[in-house]
Amino acid sequence: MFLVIGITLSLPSIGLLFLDNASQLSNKIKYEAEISVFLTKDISEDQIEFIESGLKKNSLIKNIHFEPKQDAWDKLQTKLKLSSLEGGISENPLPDAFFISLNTLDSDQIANLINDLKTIEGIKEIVIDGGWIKKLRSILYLIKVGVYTLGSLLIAVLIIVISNTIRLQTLTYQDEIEVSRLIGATNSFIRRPFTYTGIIYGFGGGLITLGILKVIVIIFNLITHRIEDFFGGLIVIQNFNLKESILLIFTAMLAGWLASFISAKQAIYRLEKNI
Amino acid sequence: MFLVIGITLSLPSIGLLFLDNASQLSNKIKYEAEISVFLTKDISEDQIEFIESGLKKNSLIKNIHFEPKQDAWDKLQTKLKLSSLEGGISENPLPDAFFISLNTLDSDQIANLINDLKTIEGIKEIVIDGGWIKKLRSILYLIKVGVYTLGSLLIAVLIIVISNTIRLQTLTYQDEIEVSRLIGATNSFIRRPFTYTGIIYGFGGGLITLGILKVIVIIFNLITHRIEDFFGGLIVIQNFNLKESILLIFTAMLAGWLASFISAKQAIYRLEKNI
Amino acid sequence: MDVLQDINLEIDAGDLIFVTGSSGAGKSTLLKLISAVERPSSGTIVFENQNINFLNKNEMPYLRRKFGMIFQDHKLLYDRDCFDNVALPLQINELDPSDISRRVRAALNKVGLLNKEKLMPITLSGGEQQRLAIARAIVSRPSILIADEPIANLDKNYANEIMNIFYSFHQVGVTVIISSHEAPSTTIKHKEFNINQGKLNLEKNVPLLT
Amino acid sequence: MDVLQDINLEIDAGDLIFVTGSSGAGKSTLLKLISAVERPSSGTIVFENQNINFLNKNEMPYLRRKFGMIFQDHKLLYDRDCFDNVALPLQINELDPSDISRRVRAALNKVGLLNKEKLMPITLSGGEQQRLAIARAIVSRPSILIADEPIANLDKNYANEIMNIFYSFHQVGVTVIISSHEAPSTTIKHKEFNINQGKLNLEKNVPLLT
Ligand SMILES: Nc1ncnc2c1ncn2[C@@H]1O[C@H](COP(=O)(O)OP(=O)(O)OP(=O)(O)O)[C@@H](O)[C@H]1O
Ligand SMILES: Nc1ncnc2c1ncn2[C@@H]1O[C@H](COP(=O)(O)OP(=O)(O)OP(=O)(O)O)[C@@H](O)[C@H]1O
Ligand SMILES: [Mg+2]
Ligand SMILES: [Mg+2]
Repeated sequence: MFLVIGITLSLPSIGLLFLDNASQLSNKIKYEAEISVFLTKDISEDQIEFIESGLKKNSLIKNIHFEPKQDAWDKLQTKLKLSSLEGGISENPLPDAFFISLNTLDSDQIANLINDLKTIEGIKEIVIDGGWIKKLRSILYLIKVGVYTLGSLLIAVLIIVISNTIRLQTLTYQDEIEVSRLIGATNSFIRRPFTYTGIIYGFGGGLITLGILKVIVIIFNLITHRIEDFFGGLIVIQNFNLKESILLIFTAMLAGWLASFISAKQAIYRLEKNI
Repeated sequence: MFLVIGITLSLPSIGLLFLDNASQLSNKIKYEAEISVFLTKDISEDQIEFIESGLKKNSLIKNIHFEPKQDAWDKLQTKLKLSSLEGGISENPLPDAFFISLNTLDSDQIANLINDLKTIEGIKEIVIDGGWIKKLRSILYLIKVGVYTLGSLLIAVLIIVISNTIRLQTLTYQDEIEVSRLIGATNSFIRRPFTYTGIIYGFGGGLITLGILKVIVIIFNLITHRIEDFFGGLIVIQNFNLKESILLIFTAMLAGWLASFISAKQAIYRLEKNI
Repeated sequence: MDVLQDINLEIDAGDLIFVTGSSGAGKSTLLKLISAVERPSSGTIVFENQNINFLNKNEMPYLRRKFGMIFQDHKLLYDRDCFDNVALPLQINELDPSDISRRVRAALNKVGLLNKEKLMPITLSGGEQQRLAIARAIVSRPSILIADEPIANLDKNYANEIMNIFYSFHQVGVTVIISSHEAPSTTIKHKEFNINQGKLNLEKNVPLLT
Repeated sequence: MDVLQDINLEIDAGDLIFVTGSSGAGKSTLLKLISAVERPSSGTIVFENQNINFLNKNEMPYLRRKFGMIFQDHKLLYDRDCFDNVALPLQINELDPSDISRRVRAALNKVGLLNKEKLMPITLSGGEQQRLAIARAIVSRPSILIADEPIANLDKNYANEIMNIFYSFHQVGVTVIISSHEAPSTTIKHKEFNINQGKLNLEKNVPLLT
């Protein structure tokens, strides 16, 4: 029984855990949202400094990275394995650029910012990496929908499973309930052993849930560790902390108490109908 | 009861569905694994044709796409928004290239192929797109592990839930089982109503599972449709086909039969101990 | 069709009452009505100047504790041993464990089952189960003892012993109501009601002889 | 401690047997041993030249179908109505539904419960339940009828009627084994075994008078 509750409870918990981690991840990534500002080719050092100081004053802008055209060219050559190509180009075709991280993801604010920047002399072209952000948010949205669907289905299963179990118990103790009522037991006296059992089920189930989560997080992180290179350590799942763990167990106990209370009440009511 | 079985059964089914779709997706992508063959800058048309015919004979090579340096240059300019940059470069720095899709993902075979290709005159550089494949496979591996973990946990829940329910039933019918045995019922006679119930549970639960899957696939595809631009219609979940649906219901009925058979046997055994 | 019709009876505190009638006459039904286990489809039952029909659910348990009921089908709990079966009414009254075990043993002793306190009721013989049900009814020293065919499963010797237990409770002021098939054979002052075709007749109102 | 010791009895086909003894003597235990409901801790029970102890599980149901058992605690099914309770042994024998309903009604009629066939057993009086159990035992026309205190809950009239049913079965060749507290009062040829302190004594071997 503990195992059923444990397993059932662990599934939405895993979902929550992943969601929690994913939204942390998304927060991390969101603020790395960038726009790229390409400057005109013939821009002077002074002009660049002027633009940079202007950008630094803007509250929407979090971080500025200036990339001289030579650096960009070197990078491109490495990227395309062009460095060793015979007959390389002597002249650098690339412009200087600012890569700017923003404090906001609000598309109106970003559009305004871009319009402002466009008026500045020396700025040739502005590219927003909006697609990438949108894509990521979409994926997270998908995950969120999935987890919530899964979570609510599983919580439904959990409630049904616990109350089914207590119903089984009240059926087994039907005679006991009937006899106790006949010789003058109050309803709360009759309910007491069932609610105790429900709370204990909740507690045991909660403990098992924590155990399952622990194992799954360990396994998951072992796997991601093996392929860490590709994700740069981004996907490391953090388990619930102590406070959250206690909250989980407490919730499970509450659910157990509730389910048993309702089932016991129903069992008593069933008998009351035939007085 | 049907609902519990339905929900419980639908969860690993959703997992399977996604896995099925994901591995189809991965198959699609796997075989688009490419190597890029860059040619020397001063290569002649004849040499290109010679290399192409050589490549076409190789059984490991699935598809060859020749990209003249001009096309590559145009693309790069578009990509980097360089087209309109003042003072563009007159000379194209890029080489001609073959983009080759392979029939294999075996790293030894690919390494051999590359060594062979390197000996051909006119081939300057070979780049394998291995990282991207590896990354994708890793992600799929992760998903797979997740789904299998989830699936096995849920199947455990399913079995426990069904046999719990039947146990509840045998408890409710304990007197009936005892009396039937005492007046000469064979064990199979006693088991019959329980196994029927188990099979019906399985059938009803299976139907509900199909319903849940239908709704979830519709919702999922509605969501992905909204953000389709970013995935190019890649993530469209296909529901089980008729054959798979029938198999699912059949499996559920089998599980129901098995769980009820075992529970009924246990109930009879429990009574047999006190003859 | 109503099982009992036109029933009218008054029981004074301390009475010894016998309810007789053939099988299916309605003895058990009458006893269940008196003890508020069943509600009448019409008519009223008045206990200590209170109409039981109007009693609310929360007061019912406290009313029931005044009754010691012996049911025709015993209603024992087959998942508890004899001791725990008899202890149940005392546990419901939330007595001290030491008090409980003392009084349970006294009750078991009275019905001759002290040596079986650790057995499960299912292993008891039919008559022993009946005696166990009697022990459970008397353990809480109720002011009204209601017994539905308490000696049906017992042989002469035990029947006499058990009846004497009931008489001794009656002697100390307990109201005792007993149903049986046959007219009672006792010299103690008692009333006998006979149920026949749903009608109640006061058969005898036997005064104390001595 | 063994409930029964040194028991040795032989029952011929067609016998009418009474088992008497006080409450807790071991009557029910003996009847359960005879009908293979319980296994003896030592000793053997031979039925039609077969040692029941060595019977395997698959053969047991077919042995049991030869017995019509009336248990002291009735063992009725409280979630089926009277008709279905009596029909159960016939369903187990997989008879035709039309045959079943004819024979069930005949059996219910014999015990005076035909007008209650659609009632649930819980609404029956104690004596009616006992009669229902008797109907279930006789409906499959067993070759051996075993009744554990079948008339304990019945008044004189019904008791006589029921005993006459048993005697009529005995008349047509059925072996009848009945337990009771008191010695039987019948003029029909019968054997009476008395159990006392675990020992079995052949009290009477009454020959047919006439
Ligand atoms: N809920 C009910 N529905 C229908 N009939 C009922 C119900 N309860 C009791 N009866 C009927 O009422 C009649 C009286 O039942 P009761 O148990 O009072 O008889 P009794 O006098 O105790 O008989 P016995 O000596 O056999 O125990 C019976 O015929 C029974 O079938
Ligand atoms: N499984 C068991 N474990 C221990 N004692 C048992 C078991 N089964 C029966 N007994 C004891 O065996 C004795 C005989 O029981 P049995 O039911 O045969 O008596 P009986 O003659 O039918 O009495 P009654 O007339 O009261 O029904 C009783 O004292 C009972 O407690
Ligand atoms: Mg009665
Ligand atoms: Mg007995």
